[in-house]
Amino acid sequence: MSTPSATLSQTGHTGAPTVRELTLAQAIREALAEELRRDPTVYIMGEDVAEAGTPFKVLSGLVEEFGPQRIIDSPISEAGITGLGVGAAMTGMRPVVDIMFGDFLGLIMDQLANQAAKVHYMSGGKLKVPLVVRTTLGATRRSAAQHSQSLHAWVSHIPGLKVALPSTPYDAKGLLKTAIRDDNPVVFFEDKMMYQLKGPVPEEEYTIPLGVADVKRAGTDITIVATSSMVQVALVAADNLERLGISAEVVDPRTMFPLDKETLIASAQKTSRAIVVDEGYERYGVTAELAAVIAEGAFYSLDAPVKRMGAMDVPVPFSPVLEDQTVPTPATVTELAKTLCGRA
Amino acid sequence: MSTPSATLSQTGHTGAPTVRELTLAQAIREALAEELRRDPTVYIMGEDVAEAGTPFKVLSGLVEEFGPQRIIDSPISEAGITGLGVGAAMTGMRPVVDIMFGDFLGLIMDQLANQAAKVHYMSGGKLKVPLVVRTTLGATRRSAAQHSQSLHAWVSHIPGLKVALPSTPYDAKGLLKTAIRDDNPVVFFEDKMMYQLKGPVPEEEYTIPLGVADVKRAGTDITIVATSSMVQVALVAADNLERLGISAEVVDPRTMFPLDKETLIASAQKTSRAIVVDEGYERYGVTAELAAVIAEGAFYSLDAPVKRMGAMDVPVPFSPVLEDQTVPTPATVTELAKTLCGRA
Amino acid sequence: MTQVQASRPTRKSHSAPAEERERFLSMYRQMVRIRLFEEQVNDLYKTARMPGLAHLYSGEEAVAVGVCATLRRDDYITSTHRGHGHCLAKGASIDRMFAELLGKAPGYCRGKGGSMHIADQDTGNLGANAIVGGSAGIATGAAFASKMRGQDRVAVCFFGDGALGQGLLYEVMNMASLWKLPVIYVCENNLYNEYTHYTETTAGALTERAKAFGIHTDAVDGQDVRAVYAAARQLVDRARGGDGPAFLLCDTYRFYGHHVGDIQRTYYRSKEEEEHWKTQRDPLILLGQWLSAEGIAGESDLEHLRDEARAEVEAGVRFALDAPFPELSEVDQHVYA
Amino acid sequence: MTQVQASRPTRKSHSAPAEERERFLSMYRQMVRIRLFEEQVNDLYKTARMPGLAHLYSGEEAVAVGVCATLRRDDYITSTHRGHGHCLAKGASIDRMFAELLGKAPGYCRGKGGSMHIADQDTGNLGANAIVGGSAGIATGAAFASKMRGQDRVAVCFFGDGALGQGLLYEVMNMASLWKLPVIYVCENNLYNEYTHYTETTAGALTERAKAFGIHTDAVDGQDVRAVYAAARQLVDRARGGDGPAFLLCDTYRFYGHHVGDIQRTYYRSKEEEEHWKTQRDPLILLGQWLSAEGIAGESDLEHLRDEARAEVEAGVRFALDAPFPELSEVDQHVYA
Ligand SMILES: Cc1ncc(C[n+]2csc(CCOP(=O)(O)OP(=O)(O)O)c2C)c(N)n1
Ligand SMILES: Cc1ncc(C[n+]2csc(CCOP(=O)(O)OP(=O)(O)O)c2C)c(N)n1
Ligand SMILES: [Mg+2]
Ligand SMILES: [Mg+2]
Repeated sequence: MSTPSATLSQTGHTGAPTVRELTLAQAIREALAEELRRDPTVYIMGEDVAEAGTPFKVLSGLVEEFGPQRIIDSPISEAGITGLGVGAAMTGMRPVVDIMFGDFLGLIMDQLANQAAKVHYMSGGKLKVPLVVRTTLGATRRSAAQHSQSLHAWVSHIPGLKVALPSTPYDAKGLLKTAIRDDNPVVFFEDKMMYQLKGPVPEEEYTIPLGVADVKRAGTDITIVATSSMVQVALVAADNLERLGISAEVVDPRTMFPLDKETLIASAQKTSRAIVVDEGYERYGVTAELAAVIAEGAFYSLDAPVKRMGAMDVPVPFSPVLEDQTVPTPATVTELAKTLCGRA
Repeated sequence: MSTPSATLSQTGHTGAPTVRELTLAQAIREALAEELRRDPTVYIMGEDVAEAGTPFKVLSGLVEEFGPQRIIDSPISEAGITGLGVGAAMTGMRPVVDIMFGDFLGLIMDQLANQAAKVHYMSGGKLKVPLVVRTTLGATRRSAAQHSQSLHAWVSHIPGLKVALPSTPYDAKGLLKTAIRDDNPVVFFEDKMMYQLKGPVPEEEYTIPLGVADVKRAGTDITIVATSSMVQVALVAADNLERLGISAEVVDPRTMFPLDKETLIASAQKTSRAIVVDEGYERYGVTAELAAVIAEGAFYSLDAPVKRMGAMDVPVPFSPVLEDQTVPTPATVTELAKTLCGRA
Repeated sequence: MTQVQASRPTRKSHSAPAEERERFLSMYRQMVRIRLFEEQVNDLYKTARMPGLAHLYSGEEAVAVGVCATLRRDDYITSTHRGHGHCLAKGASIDRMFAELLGKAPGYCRGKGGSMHIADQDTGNLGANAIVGGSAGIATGAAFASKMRGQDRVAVCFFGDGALGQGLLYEVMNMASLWKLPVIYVCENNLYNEYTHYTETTAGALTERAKAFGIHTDAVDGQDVRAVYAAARQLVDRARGGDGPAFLLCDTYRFYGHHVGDIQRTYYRSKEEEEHWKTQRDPLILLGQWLSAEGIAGESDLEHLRDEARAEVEAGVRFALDAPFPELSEVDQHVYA
Repeated sequence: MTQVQASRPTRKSHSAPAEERERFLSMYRQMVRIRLFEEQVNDLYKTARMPGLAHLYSGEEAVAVGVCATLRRDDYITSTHRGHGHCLAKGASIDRMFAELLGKAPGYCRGKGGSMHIADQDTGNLGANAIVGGSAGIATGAAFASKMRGQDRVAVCFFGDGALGQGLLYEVMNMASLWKLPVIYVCENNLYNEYTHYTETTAGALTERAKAFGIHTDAVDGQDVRAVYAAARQLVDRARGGDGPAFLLCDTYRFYGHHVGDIQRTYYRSKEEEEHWKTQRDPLILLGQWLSAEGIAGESDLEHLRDEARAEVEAGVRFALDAPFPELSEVDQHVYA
């Protein structure tokens, strides 16, 4: 895995970095704390973000350092706080709006897609909206149909928005810092099942540019493009495949937009086979875009059709025996890869 | 074009049908009037739907026949009227909710995706939501960024919803009647630039099943899959191509879900080349799904990559010189088809 | 036990003593069933026998029970993430509720809904909703359908103080008022939006939010089931008679955390506050005291009712624990009707 | 000309006569500029020289002008689909506005926004919005930013009676009240939501919608620019001084159709009603009468102002008609900053 050193060098840092193990939640909190310290125009608004530190405790401790003027508990008004964020961003602030569950995007799509995304363009470039909306995705938490969705396809569709889906603590921190400094609205998706996932994060400051895919594991026989939590699933599948003598390359686009098409296509051209894995509903989801991009770009190199694995096209069921069937797993990804490599 | 006779026979009708020329607006009005007459649980609610008959005058005359109890002017509360529609549908009605511009979907996505789409599943099949949401799509009306979008990708993504995009008066009438009788929530998109488009519509009653694609024009060299208004664009492009000796098959899926994958794939297998044309934003839009489905299903028959043409990935600009560049046209579709056939 | 502290005087319901006797005994029974059901849910959670979380209604029983006692079986309710009380009060059975909470096949939703989405068409429960305020449209739409079809069914929309933050509520209250729809908006003010006190999130006086739309409003002590019943009776009768919507504010309190996992609560509410509500404002204790004082039921009668409920809960949870999970193949059934 | 009919008494502004003189003359000038601009827009539409449609503000000028006269250049406004009046009143220039309406390169938004999205950062106009009620969040957010940064800028959110149907408005009014934000919600009640009378869509009394959140409210005759100015002056001063948000209801009327193409209007409003407002309630006539009566300006002074405005409009439209369209390559510029 090339992650830490490769991207650290992008911020011009040299010398051996001090690397700790942090959870994804800690990495996000650190990114927020650093940006809050660095830039007085950054603030956080959301439901139960202050003393409670969100239901996932991701923000614990921030209100103690930055005070209730900058870590702001709001009413349960998702559209309203997003709207306030847009207006504040247009007038000099860098708001970070906390939308507790990605399922609630349905409440803010007008403010995101018709307002935040379009202000810069509609004003002929005069106004800008440096807004970050942090939200969650991911199923298997036994939270049923309205608290388990991965709706990043909706926002990825909209010109004017950028969309990030980190898969490791390292990426989460670096991408979030960049998102906050970006002059455009960025929707940042965190997998709620990954908050406790640990990974190396350097002490030294770094950022990760939006739009640069990361090859999480190099391989030669098949490319597995995976997003967010599915990267971890793909890495386990790649281990399984290795034992079977199949060398899988795992590519993480890290941002849905900007999308690093080149890296995706180049990997598929190299391996001649590709699977795309994502936790959003499969139909009309991001696997469609990623598969279409690869199928077109690597057309003359592909030995097999590009295969997609999204979440099953059903509302997420509560019952564990049902829910567990709806998302890709190391086993199902391994199986599909084997079939695609003619080894099933 | 096989449309009228082929689908008429689906309702078991025999003998020569009486066919008139109706505009798309008239066909829709007729569908609504017939269903309002047939079933007392059908009603229409929306902004300025009664005396005004909507800004597009699509509903003119309905309130005169059915009265203000069934053709109901509402406050400007898109989320609210959709919510009322969901509740009324759950308790025995068949509401048709009018959302004036498709751009306003952002206001109702929670009610559509978290409520309407999920009630049947979450209740273990006990409750159902026979709701139709009629709305519009389509640019080039000089209406700028918030009144010109084609956001059908959002709803097509959500399990539990069905999505129809008629491209002719005939299809509009037949699909809308089916949608109203369907026991599931259906989002029905009308291209506002097509309301005056004329086409044959039989006097006799007919319906068109959801999920059956229609080959609008048969051809052998290249498949053009097109939706809604883009079907007309594709048909003109096919005429152009014919003059160049290229025989294009134009396939209209008619519904995004259920999606008639078989017909799309079969056509691409036959012609070995495919283009997908749609008026939604290209990235993460429906062209991605359609292209991915074809690229996978027809993989071993394709001589060239599947190409996509959606709307340009920009907020729709007001200035005509800019706006006209953002949507596929007969000229750009023709050009792309020529290139794909090695004739550019 | 100390004297009943009624914060607002109870309205007299003018019903015959025998009828009233039976009514309030039956409400006691319902409240006890909810209380014991919830304690069992908490236990299932703590012993890791329940998937996911649940939001307990303990402490708020008088609201659901007082309101639902005024409803017919074919009247509608919509409910919230904190929905067990509403569901039971409207007539659901304990065993199938437990089954749903455990994701089992005989659950009300075949295990697909779980705690946050329990719905029971047969008793008029259109479903719990995990989107705060999300069912305001559904309840209003059910009332709209009732009126349009010339039925006299009433719809009750239960929601918390937090739902006052959701714009949808105002959109539909406006239409309910315009069209005189038979819907009652029941706001359960338990003082908290999750972990934030409602006064930090809610400007102005709560009932004004409905009055602004010309909606008839009332406010009651939500711990006094007789007060809730009397107020709801009036509003439901009004609505059924064609006089339009109403808004009922009920002051109440949840005895447990926001959900079963919310154990450390002192950073947002004090132990003293909790103690006060549990010892002085428990709706079961308050009704029990009244029943005794009026000579309707003595402590042993109440104990008997509690025993019955305990047995029902025990049988119910056993039924649910023993019940099968749904077939794996059910996962993609019921996506479409 | 008939006597001024002030439906509500004008508040005295207690300013020095000379200052007051100049103030109201300048308001007359602004109102005339808007009126003539709009007439020209209608003409551009009728002669098919303008792409798309436009929603004319004629008849409502006193609201934008009276309110904006109380604002500093660095105060913010947000505007609506009917936004030309707000934009001009806040200080935009006529020529660049015409250019925008024609989709030309020197337009305020380089032709990308058009009539419904005019924004001018330099004069604090955060943009017209084609989503009814869609800018309520933006205005409130601008006020939030002003307060957070310790500035004393005020934000004004203009919207129509129809926007009272949008839930977002209630969500943000709640926050504005909670946090005492310097935002003024100006409701332009021109009686119609498009083609539907507001009484058919709006339950209860309009100002109650804001009072419910503890927001200070006021209501004025929106045809009387002096009344609007006086009321707005007070609310803006309050907000700037830290006393929080306010809601100002202005009764007004649009002289033209909902948009330039709305010619057949008798099915939703009578010719008599239109006549009444045009002859008896024209804000220009009303202010003109007052200026004459007070001896501030005679008919010939006013005619002079009108001539100046006419010349400005003529020059502006000529500028815009002659201006180039944006380069084709601009189509994908400004998607991202
Ligand atoms: C739209 C929405 N926003 C946020 C949440 C997360 N959430 C679940 S319950 C809750 C608090 C609800 O408070 P209240 O309405 O007072 O109900 P209570 O839990 O007190 O019964 C929140 C914020 C949600 N489920 N839906
Ligand atoms: C959310 C939304 N719904 C519907 C429309 C269509 N529409 C445009 S203007 C209008 C009427 C607005 O009425 P009002 O707010 O009173 O403003 P007015 O036009 O009277 O100035 C409607 C329904 C819209 N633009 N946005
Ligand atoms: Mg609460
Ligand atoms: Mg109006």
